[in-house]
Amino acid sequence: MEVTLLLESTDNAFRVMERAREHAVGLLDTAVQFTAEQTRFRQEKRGQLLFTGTQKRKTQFQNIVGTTIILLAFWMLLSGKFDAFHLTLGVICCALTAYLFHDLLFANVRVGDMRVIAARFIAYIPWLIEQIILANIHVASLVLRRKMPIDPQIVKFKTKLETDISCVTLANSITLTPGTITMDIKDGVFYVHALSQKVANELNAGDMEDRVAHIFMEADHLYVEDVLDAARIYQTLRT
Amino acid sequence: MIQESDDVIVKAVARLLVPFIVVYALYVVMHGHYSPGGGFQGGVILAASFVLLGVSHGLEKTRRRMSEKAARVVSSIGVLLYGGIGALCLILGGNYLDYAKLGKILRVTPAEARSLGILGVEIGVALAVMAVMCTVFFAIFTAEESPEDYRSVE
Amino acid sequence: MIVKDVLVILFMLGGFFLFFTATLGLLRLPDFFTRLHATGKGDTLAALWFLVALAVYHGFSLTSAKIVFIAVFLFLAQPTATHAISRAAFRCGVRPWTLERAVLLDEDTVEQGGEK
Amino acid sequence: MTQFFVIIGVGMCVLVLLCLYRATFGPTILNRAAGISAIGTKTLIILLLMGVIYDRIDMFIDISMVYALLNFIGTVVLAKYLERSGEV
Repeated sequence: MEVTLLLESTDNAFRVMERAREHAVGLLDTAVQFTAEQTRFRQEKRGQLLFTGTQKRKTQFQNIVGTTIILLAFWMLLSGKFDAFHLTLGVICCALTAYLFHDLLFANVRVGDMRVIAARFIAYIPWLIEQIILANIHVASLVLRRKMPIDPQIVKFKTKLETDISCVTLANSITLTPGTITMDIKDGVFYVHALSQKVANELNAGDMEDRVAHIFMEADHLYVEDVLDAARIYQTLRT
Repeated sequence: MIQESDDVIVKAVARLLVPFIVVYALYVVMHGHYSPGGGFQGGVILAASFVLLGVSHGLEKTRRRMSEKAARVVSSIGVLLYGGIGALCLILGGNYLDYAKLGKILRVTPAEARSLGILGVEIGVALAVMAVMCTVFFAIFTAEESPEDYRSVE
Repeated sequence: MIVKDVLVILFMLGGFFLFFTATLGLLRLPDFFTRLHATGKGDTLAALWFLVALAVYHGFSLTSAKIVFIAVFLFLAQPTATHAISRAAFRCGVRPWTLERAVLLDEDTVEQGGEK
Repeated sequence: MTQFFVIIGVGMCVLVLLCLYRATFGPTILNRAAGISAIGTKTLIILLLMGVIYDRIDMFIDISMVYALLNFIGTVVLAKYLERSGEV
């Protein structure tokens, strides 16, 4: 008797849990659909604005103001004089420069995640410096030996990075780290001159590329970010 | 005629550096009487920034900011600024480039007038130098050329 | 005070040693690309050590901020210059020096770089 | 401390002379360019050391920044020129 009761109650519990899971999945689906629709709607609206030309002027103005602020900070660092005359000079110079070069500094920026990128980039620097120190020890030991044990070769690999800033980060990191120089980039293919076989093998493992992709949230990391976003929206919808 | 470079790295680095180089050049011009530098050096750095932009992003994008015609006008304005300030001092009864006499029309003390006059002259020199260097750069890099020409020159 | 001086001396000696090895590499290594290996890496880190030493020596001021800015500029500019000039050599068809037994380049790369 | 800076500065000058060998007798233009670029970095540091020795570092730091800038731009323009002309 008790056994059948127990079985029944467990069955019921399982059924309830199953239904709850279905509900949750449905809710998540609707949330994802909802966000997708909203994004589409926003894009349509942006397209309309772009068509009328309003959007372009607005972003240009934003670019000019942002560039002016950054350049003004740089000017203060250089100048070191904070009286009214020099500050006025600085504002005039920076505004003029920003007007001339407003499309350069913010050419390829993806909006929204700048702070995360900055934090990850700062966390990347110590690792890079450690690698550079290793590189220099490597080169010094090579040069100081009487018979230099080098075996130069060219390595070719395809990258998954998209924006130019991430490509620059990867290429300059490669140039600065042990025994490798970026020789050419053509359609996303890196040609790297490596000083020895061991270094070339390490490069093919792609550790550094993954790190750079992680900094700039590219490739497969994008997917993870999207899922996390959906979960957050689900949370807000429930409460 | 330089096309836009297909090198991602040089393009991106130039894009990040050029505004800062221009601000640095303006700093060198404006602070010429406290620190080393002045009109000529600042003008050269300004021109160097334009050269970097032209080499990395192609001549078209550079022309949008500083065309040959604009360079001609700007160089004339620079020389006019330099000569005008000097001549103004002559008119006001001093020697050529005797800045202290400028105090009469600017209504400031002679010391301040001297400082402002030097600033004006340096801006004029910087504009002239920058414009002339840009003209030279355009003249060299827009010349019709073919590989045979290089060989014959060498 | 003593600690500061010792730090400055250590950093400067390290930087000088790296400059020395970079120069030696520039003189000794067999071809252009391998020489770039020596100068491209060694000079950057050595300059960084010198700049850190000078910043420590000068203390915390606006000048130190400028020194830090020079360091940032060098880390951006030095690899880019190295890349630009090695790319020019690659495009012009300079053949990298290799050991006798090694295969020079695969066919694709040679076509891409252009034969001279 | 000043003595130490002077000694390091003299050592750097010797290194510049060594680099000058590559800049003078380098087999091709590219080797010369590499040598000159290396000299530029060392000169930057020598300028800063001179600034410390003469106690005018705020003045010398501007000069060295200009030197670094022009070194970089010169190398990039030279590379572009060589790439266009197609000869080394």
